[in-house]
Amino acid sequence: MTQNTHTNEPHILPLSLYLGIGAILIGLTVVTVYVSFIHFGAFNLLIAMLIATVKASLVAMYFMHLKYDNKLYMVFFLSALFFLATFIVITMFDTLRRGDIYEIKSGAIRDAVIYDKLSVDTVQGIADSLSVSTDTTDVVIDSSK
Amino acid sequence: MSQTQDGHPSFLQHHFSDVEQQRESAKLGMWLFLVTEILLFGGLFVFYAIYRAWHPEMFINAHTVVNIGMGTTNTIVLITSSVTMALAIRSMQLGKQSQTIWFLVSTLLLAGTFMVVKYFEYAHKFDLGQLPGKFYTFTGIEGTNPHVFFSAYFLMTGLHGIHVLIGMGIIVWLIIKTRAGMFSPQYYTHIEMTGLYWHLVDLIWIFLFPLFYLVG
Amino acid sequence: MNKIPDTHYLNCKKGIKSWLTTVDHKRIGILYLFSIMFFFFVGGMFAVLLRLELLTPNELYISSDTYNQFFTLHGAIMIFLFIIPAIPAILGNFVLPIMIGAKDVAFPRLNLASWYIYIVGALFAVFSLVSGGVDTGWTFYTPYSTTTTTSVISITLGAFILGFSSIFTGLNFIVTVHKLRSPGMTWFKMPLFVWGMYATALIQVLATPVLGITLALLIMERLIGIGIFDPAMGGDPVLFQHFFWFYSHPAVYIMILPGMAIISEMITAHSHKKIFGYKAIAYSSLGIAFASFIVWGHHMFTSGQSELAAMIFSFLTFFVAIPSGIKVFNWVATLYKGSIAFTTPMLYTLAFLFLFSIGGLTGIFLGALSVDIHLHDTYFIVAHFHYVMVGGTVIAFLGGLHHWWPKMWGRMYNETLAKISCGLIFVGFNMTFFTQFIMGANGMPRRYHLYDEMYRPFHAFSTYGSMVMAVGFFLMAYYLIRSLYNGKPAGNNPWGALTYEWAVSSPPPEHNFDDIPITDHGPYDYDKVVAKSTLTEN
Amino acid sequence: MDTTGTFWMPPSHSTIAGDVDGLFYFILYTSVIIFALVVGLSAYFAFKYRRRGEAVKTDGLDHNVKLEIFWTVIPTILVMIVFVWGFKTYMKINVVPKDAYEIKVTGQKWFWSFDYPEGGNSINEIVVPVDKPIKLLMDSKDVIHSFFVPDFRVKMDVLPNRYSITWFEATSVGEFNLFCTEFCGKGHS
Repeated sequence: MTQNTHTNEPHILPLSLYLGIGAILIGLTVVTVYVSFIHFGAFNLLIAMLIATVKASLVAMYFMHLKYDNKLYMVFFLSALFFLATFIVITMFDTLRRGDIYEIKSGAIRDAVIYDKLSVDTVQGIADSLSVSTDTTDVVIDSSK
Repeated sequence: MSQTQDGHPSFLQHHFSDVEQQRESAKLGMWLFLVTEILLFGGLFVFYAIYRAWHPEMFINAHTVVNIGMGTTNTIVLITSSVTMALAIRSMQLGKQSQTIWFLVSTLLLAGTFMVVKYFEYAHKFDLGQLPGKFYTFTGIEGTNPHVFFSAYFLMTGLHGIHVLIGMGIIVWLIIKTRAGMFSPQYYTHIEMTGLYWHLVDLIWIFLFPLFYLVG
Repeated sequence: MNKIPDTHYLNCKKGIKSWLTTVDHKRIGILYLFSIMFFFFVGGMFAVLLRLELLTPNELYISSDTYNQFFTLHGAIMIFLFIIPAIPAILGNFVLPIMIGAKDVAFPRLNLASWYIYIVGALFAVFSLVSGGVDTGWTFYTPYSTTTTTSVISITLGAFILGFSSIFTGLNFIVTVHKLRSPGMTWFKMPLFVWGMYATALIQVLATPVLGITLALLIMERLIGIGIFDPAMGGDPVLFQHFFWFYSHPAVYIMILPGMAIISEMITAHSHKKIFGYKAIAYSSLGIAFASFIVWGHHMFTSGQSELAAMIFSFLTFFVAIPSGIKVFNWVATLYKGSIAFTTPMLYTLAFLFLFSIGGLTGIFLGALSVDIHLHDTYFIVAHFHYVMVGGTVIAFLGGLHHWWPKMWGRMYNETLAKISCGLIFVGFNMTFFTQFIMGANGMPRRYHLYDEMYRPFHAFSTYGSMVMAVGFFLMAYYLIRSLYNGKPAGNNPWGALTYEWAVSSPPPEHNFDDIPITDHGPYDYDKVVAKSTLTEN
Repeated sequence: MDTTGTFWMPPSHSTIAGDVDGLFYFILYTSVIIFALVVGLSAYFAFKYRRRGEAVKTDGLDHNVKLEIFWTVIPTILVMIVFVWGFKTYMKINVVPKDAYEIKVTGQKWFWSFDYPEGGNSINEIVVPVDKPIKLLMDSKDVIHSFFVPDFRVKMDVLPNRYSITWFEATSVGEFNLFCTEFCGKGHS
């Protein structure tokens, strides 16, 4: 059985590769810091994330040997990222789209610094445009048991 | 290499049929553990993403108070420690035990540096009242709910910091065991697993850094 | 005459210490069996107390506060301490390694550690019980859970810790299935139980960490008011529901997939028939596991989430129905031209088909947006998930327990009592929960202590049903414990089944196999191989 | 329109109740057919192919592509019908007609209060005109509550620090139950 260990000798990468990857990572760090001082608007986030992703891929591929190892590890690694992405995207389908039908539905959260209720006046204001009288009242909904 | 009577190496557990199977199992197990780590941090990334999407101005305003210099220093320190960790494994693969110890000690020192810098950053924020949640007393940030930014900041860097500390503990243990001659080019699973863990901690920092320090 | 072998895993080492330090997957399964059944009993007691209180519309013997704590503890204990770990940790631990021809799971010490973690988590839950209880419901919805004065932190911490136990079990199984299959056992020669456990393990590993971080955030919200969930701090309570259900919906499949896995196993073993649609069942397990991650929002149709999100979730939800349906049809087709023995496990299998069909089909009502608006948070939901969780998972678990009981202990239980008990549970269960569909559709909201007079007959009938069920469970406890002392020896293969666990002795030897078996045929070749039941040899 | 209620559903007294009930019964009848098929066949097979002797070999039948496609495609079509039907009614429940009469609803532990546009208010009892769409602008003072009137098939969570909206149009005069369906503590029931 012991001879098995010799047939599957692990892949030993050259020293220069590790040092090279390390240098690239530090270089990219400097680049991303430098770029953050230039204003591209919303693109700043995109660029920063792009650079971070490249750096992360280098770490995963070479330091963590994903490039050389069993592809199964890659599958699990990517599926984690996939489910994370699903989590963020679908949740945002909710959190960013709550005002689709009525603006007011998503209103309060965005403006509240510390919990402060909208005053009844605001509500009255919304209702002002309506002119139905309760005189025609005839349906009663009761919350007592 | 010490062997038991039936020719199996001493580190081979009874339920594995050979060393290769044992090594592969450990590695797969470690990767699955890393997957759980990613999703654990992932929840916090979701927190960050949702609130950033809700309050973009506040996040941009808030990031101006974090210290880019310290953040950059820490990023470079952590990347370097990842390199030394990878080299420690390589040295063990080549059977150079003393070199392995040397690289592990460097990794430990770099991790220590990271934590010291982190300490100064935290201390500064504590002084200014830039604290999470209801302890937030700072007044210099415009926008909605700035305390949420610091909640995310402290939770994410804090959880990351705890991982660094745990990693340091494991590296100390590795140094002791390597000195005692526990590992060989045939058997260095513990060092390899620690390496994977350490790189993941680095990998998470690679995302935390721009999110908090660069693009607020 | 069957004989119990002289040495086996139960008696190869003696003393409490040998049990508490064991790394044998079978012994760990037994440790789990006793600890989990204990909490099943505790959770069940709460259920009976709740049903008793609901006998009348007015207060019978407990106050509203106590009632709220009881249903919270019933839910939390049953979910986190019983039904999530039950099948993987007890039966999975016991039979999965033997089924694939391995001597143990990949990480035996981690396996033991996960049992200790379970115990620690359970202690936290017990602590919250004695330190004033919890009244949030098992879902811990904010902002109620961030404002209530009860011990929410200790029970969430308990659930957090239990999560790790679940993760480690799942991680262990994935590695075991990937790396420790016996030579020749390809993926499509694995028993379907293993497929089901594998799919479950994937969910455990991928979803449970999110529960961990959710509960950590909830604890932080309570301690330092971080402002993510609590509206008083500018947070969004609906976001908590997203976080919570991102784990807890897949968790529903952590519960039901192992149940389905057991059914696939039992239906072939007791009808001596090759399974119909092996690949369809195997793939549908993976399909369900995958789909379980993208449908969490169907718990939130009335929560005020965006209409777009509601539409997406409703659409995706129906795609979970398809693979579940396929499995049921395959099981029915398996019976065709079989040789069906009416053993206790087979009775449970048939009960499962009956109850799970109802549970699954009522899910369609709840996936439909407009109907869900009416049915959400009423007793219809309560009935639906009890039909899936109890009618599906628990019935399958009990069936599995009877199926592998002779393998665990080497002894048979009393078949007559077992069948009576199965009948009582089946009848009692339907009495308890079918009535709840009707009163739910009629508008009875869940979690009510005092209710409208018009629902009284339904509640009363439901309570009587729960008593019948309780009698069934006590009868089962009686004959199972009794069988440990004087059950007749079962022999290696009481059912004449073909998977590996029936080839080893009952109880199995310490290391399962002297020589790792080589696999050259599928697990269900009842058309080629005849295995005689060792029960009839007597 | 059924105003007395059926075995399954409470009486219906709003414009959307008919739609909801229609879908409910469509699913119910389809389910009953599928359920009868599954359970009936299992029982029939279990009886017909009961074990008649020890150790007999059984038929090796293990798949039938046509049959499997059939029982995948038919349910898929059925659930898609249910999805579209449910979604259409859901949009009807969510889109308030323009001329709706608006009432401000506040939930708190443990009562409802209603503010009418004219300035009046009431506690635990909402009084509205018949045959007129009523828009509810809802908010909570403490935890999540849920506004549920079974006879109108209307339900919507009421959240703190945020408004949620729903509407209904009553079709007959009477008194109806209003429930809170989101667990909110001691006085929930």
